[in-house]
Amino acid sequence: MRIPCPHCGARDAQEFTYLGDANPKRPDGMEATEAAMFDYVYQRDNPAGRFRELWYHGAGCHAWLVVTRDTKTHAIEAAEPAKPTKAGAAA
Amino acid sequence: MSSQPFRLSAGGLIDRTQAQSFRFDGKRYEGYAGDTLASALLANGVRLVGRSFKYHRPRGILSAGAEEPNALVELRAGARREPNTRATVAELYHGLEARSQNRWPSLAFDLLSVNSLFGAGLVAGFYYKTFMWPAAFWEKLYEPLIRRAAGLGRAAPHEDPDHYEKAFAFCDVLVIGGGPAGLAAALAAGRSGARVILCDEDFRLGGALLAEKREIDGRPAAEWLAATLAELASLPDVTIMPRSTVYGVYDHGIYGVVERVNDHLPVPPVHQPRQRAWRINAKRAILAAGAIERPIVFAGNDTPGVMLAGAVRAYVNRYAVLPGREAVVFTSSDDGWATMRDLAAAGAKVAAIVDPRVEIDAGLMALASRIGAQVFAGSVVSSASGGRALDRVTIRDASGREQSIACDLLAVSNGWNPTLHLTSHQNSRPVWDEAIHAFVPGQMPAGLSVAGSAAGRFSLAQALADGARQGTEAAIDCGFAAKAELPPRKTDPEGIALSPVWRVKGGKGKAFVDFQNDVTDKDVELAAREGFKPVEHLKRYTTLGMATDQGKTSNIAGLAIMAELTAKTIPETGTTIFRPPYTPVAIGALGGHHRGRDFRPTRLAPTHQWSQDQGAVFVESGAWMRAQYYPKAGETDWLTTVNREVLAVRNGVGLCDVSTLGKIDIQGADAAEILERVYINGWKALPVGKARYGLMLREDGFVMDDGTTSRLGETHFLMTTTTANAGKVMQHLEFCHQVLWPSLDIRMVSVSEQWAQAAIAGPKARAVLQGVIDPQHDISNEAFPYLAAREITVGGGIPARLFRISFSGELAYELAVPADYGDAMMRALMAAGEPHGICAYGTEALGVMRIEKGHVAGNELSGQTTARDLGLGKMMSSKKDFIGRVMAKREALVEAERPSLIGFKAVDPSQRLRAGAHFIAIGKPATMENDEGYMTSVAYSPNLKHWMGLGLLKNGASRIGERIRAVDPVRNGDIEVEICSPVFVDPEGTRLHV
Amino acid sequence: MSDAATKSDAAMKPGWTPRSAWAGILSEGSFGAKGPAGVTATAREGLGIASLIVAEGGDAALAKAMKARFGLALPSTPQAAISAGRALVWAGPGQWLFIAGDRGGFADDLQALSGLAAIADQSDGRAVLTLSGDKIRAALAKGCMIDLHPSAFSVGSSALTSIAHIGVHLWRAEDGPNGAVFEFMVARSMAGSFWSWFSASAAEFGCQVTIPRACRVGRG
Amino acid sequence: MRYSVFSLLAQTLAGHKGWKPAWRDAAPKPEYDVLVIGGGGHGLATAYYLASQHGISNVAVIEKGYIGSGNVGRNTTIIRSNYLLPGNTPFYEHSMKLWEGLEQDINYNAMVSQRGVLNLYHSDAQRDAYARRGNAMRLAGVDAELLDREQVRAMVPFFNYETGRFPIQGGLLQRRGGSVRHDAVAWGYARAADQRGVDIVQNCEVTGLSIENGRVTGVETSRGPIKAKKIALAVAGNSSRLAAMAGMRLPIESHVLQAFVSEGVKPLIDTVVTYGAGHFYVSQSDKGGLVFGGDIDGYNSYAQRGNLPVIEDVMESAMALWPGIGRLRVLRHWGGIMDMSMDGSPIIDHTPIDGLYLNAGWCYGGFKATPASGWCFAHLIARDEPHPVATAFRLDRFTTGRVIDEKGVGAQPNLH
Repeated sequence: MRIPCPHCGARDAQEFTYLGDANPKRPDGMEATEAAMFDYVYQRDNPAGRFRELWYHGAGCHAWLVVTRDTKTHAIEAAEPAKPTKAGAAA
Repeated sequence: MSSQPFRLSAGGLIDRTQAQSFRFDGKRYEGYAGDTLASALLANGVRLVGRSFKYHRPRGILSAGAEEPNALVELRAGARREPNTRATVAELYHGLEARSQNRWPSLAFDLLSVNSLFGAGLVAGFYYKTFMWPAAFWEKLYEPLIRRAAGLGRAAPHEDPDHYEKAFAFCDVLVIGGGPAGLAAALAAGRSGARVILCDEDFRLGGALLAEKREIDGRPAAEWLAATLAELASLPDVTIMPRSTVYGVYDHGIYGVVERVNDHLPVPPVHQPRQRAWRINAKRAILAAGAIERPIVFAGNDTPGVMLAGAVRAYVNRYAVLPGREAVVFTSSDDGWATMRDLAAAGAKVAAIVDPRVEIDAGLMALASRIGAQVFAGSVVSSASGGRALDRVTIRDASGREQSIACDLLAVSNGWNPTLHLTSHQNSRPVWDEAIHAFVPGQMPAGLSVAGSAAGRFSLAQALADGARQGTEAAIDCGFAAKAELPPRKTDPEGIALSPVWRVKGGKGKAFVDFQNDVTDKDVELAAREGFKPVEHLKRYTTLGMATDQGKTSNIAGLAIMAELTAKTIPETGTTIFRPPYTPVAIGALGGHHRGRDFRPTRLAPTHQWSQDQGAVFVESGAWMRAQYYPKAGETDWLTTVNREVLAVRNGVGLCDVSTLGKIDIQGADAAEILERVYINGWKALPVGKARYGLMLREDGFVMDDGTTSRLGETHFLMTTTTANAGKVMQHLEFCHQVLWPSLDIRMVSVSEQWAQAAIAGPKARAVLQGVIDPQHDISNEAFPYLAAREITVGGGIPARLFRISFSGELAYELAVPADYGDAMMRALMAAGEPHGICAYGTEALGVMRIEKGHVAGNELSGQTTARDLGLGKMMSSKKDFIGRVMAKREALVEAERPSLIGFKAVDPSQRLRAGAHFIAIGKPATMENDEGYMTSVAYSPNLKHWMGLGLLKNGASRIGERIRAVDPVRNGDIEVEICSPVFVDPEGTRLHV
Repeated sequence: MSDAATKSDAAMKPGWTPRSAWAGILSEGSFGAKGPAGVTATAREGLGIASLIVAEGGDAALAKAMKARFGLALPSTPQAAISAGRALVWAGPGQWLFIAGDRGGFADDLQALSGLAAIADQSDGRAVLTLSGDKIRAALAKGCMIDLHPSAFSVGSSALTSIAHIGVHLWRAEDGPNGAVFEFMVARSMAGSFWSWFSASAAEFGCQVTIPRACRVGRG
Repeated sequence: MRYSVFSLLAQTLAGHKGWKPAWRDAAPKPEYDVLVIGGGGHGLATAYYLASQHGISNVAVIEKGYIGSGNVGRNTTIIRSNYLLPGNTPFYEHSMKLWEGLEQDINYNAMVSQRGVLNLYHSDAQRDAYARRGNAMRLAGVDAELLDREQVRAMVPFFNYETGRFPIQGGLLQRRGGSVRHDAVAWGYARAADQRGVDIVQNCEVTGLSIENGRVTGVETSRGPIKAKKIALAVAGNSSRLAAMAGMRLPIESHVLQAFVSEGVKPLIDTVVTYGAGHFYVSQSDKGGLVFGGDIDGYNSYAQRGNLPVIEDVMESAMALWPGIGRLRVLRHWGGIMDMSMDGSPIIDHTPIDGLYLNAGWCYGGFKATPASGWCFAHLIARDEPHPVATAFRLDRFTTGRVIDEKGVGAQPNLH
């Protein structure tokens, strides 16, 4: 696979490390319940089709990316930085 | 020496000035440059080339290409032996050595051909129905017999002496196949300025044009070929790769290609690889791989001398070899008649042409008449016979009357299958095209299109037009302004009409569908009878199409017969999917450079040379090589050395490289905040200039890593990680920063490589260190107490970092200097320590001392332990959220029963402990139910003069003083141990603070 | 930055001889196929290297300072800005490597930038080679997953990638007498393994290795 | 017809005309006592044991394609019970015992071949971990031997012992481990179940689950609705998709695992070997092909195919371990879809929906587990309580923390 890194351009997937589903949001803070944390840590939709997932460009720019990919065809629709960059910040 | 009796006196694309002698089964022959092994064997009249897989039937040469199922040989000898090499694609070279395989004692007389006699019992799947009694006989008797009989060639007995490479390439347009369609495509795309790579598996470009006598624009096709190749060579961004097979299509335009760089030479030239495995990244690709001719299933169709009609033309026209002198042609298509023509032109006698069709084109009839071939229209060949060499065929007409004709060659044509294998590598099934009686590509992988015969457009004119059009389109897709190519060229007429016949029933003898796996039409019938009707069941039950050729010549007939048996059409019956690779690929090529010591990179500390100079024995520690211990002259075993090193540290001073620990520089306004969130303990109150031990969990509540982190400034920390987890922790921190909490101001970078770091440990450590650091720095206990961390200088101004931390439990420091000075630092410390008896120590001694102190390390940080398990539960802050906090509170993780860390010593101090032993109560049987935990780490303590261990034991902390058994059945160990404090030496920690 | 505190050569104690990342790995001369070298490799020793990381929105200020002090434009894409004696190479979003041809005055340079970025000296932690020659692209293709064709990787382009399981930071400098010139930077600990791969890959073309004497100076 | 050397001889004389279909190609009936979804090894074994052990034969196995089209026909055919944790070891050992008597039980030669499974170690820490595991096996009554380098060399002399990047120090051997002809397992169970009255329905895809008042009542299929008192999901690879039809989310991701076979060669290696310093395991089939594999590709996928990075990783490991196989050629590679669970261990449990049972999360362990999985799943379905050797495979273990994490890598499926 080639992953279109928004920073580096299209790169071989070999440069990346995979984490998984990008949708679950960590229940932060002291009030987080065990049930909510269980859901975050363990439960997955695991869809066959369009999927938002986290990849880490470890051998490249060290950015975490949210990649939208079809799990049946592997076709990639989009790849965006997980950390939003502020518009107009670049020199 | 043989005189090549079947070599034509003129013609062909061989170089008659370069004779090449070779050996087959020990006998010497001669061929020419430009031959394949198959063509050279045929030139010498060798037809029996191998024995089949199951019945050990004599087999010859069926094809002239990659689809060959029969003519498999062992090429080369010794460590370079290559089993199952297709003689039809093995390029001849001077000194080539080949042997037939799967026969004993010899090819002509193979004892296992008795299998043929028992053949009636050895039908598809017979083994599922027998060999079940008695049960123990399978491994001992039946299976070894089957295994010895099966298999084909013999693998090389030694390490492959050649080397391999991987390589990466990028292009706009990849053209797969260098026949007319592919060349036209490459030329069209290349002229537009696109970056083009053209791969062809053959050593000579031209594809079908090499095998055929064709004309383009009224001139011999060879002229067009030469002009096209010349123009392609002149285009700077066109790369031609002969001897290169595109074996697989992978996601997003990645194509796997194996280039046989030097397989045409006896031995690769020095510095050159045998083969190179390419990953080609192409924006667009055009498959122009041509087509593969189909045989017909009839009795004795595997007899040496029965060949594909197109292959016969290739041998005659390209190699100037006559595959037989008296030929019969059996064809269901007009195309087969061209073989009659070319054979006759080359001087062979064509005794008969047999065509199941009743209506034959008048022109073809006239041609046959001119040649003198007897035409059997509406007839079939019902059997071929001759055993080791064809001697006659039986022809049956529509009324069933049979007649026998002597011949030594039977050329068979049943139409062609597009070579569409690559199109199904992404699981797309080919679809049936009734007009051409063949499967054509189904849904295409993104970016791939198919041209010419591979798309089922079989004529030369179509191939040229298709290639030019698709080459143009592909270039346009890549953003090049390509002009439409010139209109297709005129070609001479050719016949492609076809009415295939899949099998001829009722002949005498076995009729083969899959030659290599010895699958007959009867096997297909049996599969149908037993319900293995879906094509995948047919394949798996009969092994049809599972041989090294992946059924290139056989699948279609198998399907057709199954369709007939189940009264379905071929498309209703379906087809299996071709898997990568298209043709088998050497494992060595795909491994490339990465074998032996180059399997994975080796990381060396900046102090490595110094350790080497000290005589260190090194040990693999993840990617690193670390000094394990430093033997001195006269020390005969490692334990003696390690004991000396430990005692030296505890009683004096020692020096150890710790450069391999991960070091992460963390800066930013929220630097302390991120530590709060990833470590279980608190960080905000840590003063500048101090270090603290930290423990981090995974989100599921189990321990991830530990280390010491120092505050270098208000917003500046230096985190250390274990050697093993440095990369993982960095990735985790980036995840926390970028994904979980992107608004935090944290700036992190690994500085692991920048710093060489040494531990100086022992009561005399300060004295030694004093001699190395610049004098203005006060490191007295008062000025630089335990856990102090400071930036200092050494060697007259070299920046350094000094930490008063200790893994050994002694007065100890870790000194870090820029890596260029790592070597100098070690030498300076050794020099300064010499008066104090300083001793270099390695990871073994380090391990002994950390066990003496009850510190956890890799064996305890197994990913299966919690902070509580390790006795570190109290570190967990209740005042803040941190990764793993919630899940660590789950009921099973806080049970009192959970095994927790504790110390052990043998009741009999002379006994040795073993890591991995399990704990069983004294008097109870050693069973899983009674398992109370296990020993994680052990070492011999030269201070205590006995072995000691750390382990995880149920209710461990509350059982000090009890005795228990440490059982170790895999090493026949079963000893009594006493449960004790995990801190064996200096439990009060007074040595740390001196 | 105190990390890169300097001291004059005169103050250095004898015996503190630096050992470069390539010591014991490279040896000067040629290897591989005979004849004119298709590939050249030149050790780059004694470089000053530091990673710079800006806070969110901090690139404008850093860009301004870089321009003013060094005449270097801060790249916001995978590019290397190169001037005489210095380079600024993109190293990820908001991150750069600042490189000086020698370490003289490097600490002052970093001092001038402090406050604008998180700075970490990496001078000793990287091993750098300058690679060139007619066949350099063919040699690099044996492991480099980046398209180095002139139309895809022009002068000033940079990339972070991995080669032979080793992390690599590379960029293309101005063309030299043998055509394209690539700078390759790897982690110091893996310099030996990188060289094992590169030397095997370059051997068929013949390779000339140069270790400039001028580079063999200590920190100063 | 009973299979034996005698029936084979008789049929040989009769030109093999008298063989009957191995199983009936059944059409679905309107209602069953138990409906097993998934005609793979586990589903077919479940149906067989429901009939043979529990007397429940009004059972159908429904399969969307042809039986055995999933992982039972796509794996590397290894069987072993060399597990570490008490939640796993007895279960896999139960499976091993069932393998040992399988062929006589189902009258089908699946070529169960106990040629040994050897896991290599390359460091002291790895040796300690294998000692821990081997001892756990021995305590559970499983055979295990810890070998040193010379003992390993005597078994497989042609590996690279000393001069590799990670020299071989020794290995953990389970002699009773080995390999089985994978397709035959599906066919043998299908035939045996069929003979006990189970309907095997192919080309029947489930499109929906009917749930009324918290109880499952039947399924919608491409061949019409089928009612059932109990429904058992045995669709590893696609468990999440089927569970979603019941409104459930699972602690599972679907990943692709590739497998490889080389061209056939004369006998080379007589045991199953797992490299300890890379991702590679290898054995040789009776046909002569080396069957081997490595790590999963690592990303969620329902496409039964993989990509080059893992392929090359496997070949690098192969060459590092066994430098003599360089000139052997890979003949075919393919992919299967694994249910990768969050702790690397399977699930055999009821679901919160009455009458709906789940058999899932097999990671790479599914093939070797086939007999015990069927046995224990049948037990659960028939008696509504877990079988004693499968009590740990509960869905609630993730909430309680009783995870069964053999590798110690936590809730990250692609690392298991």
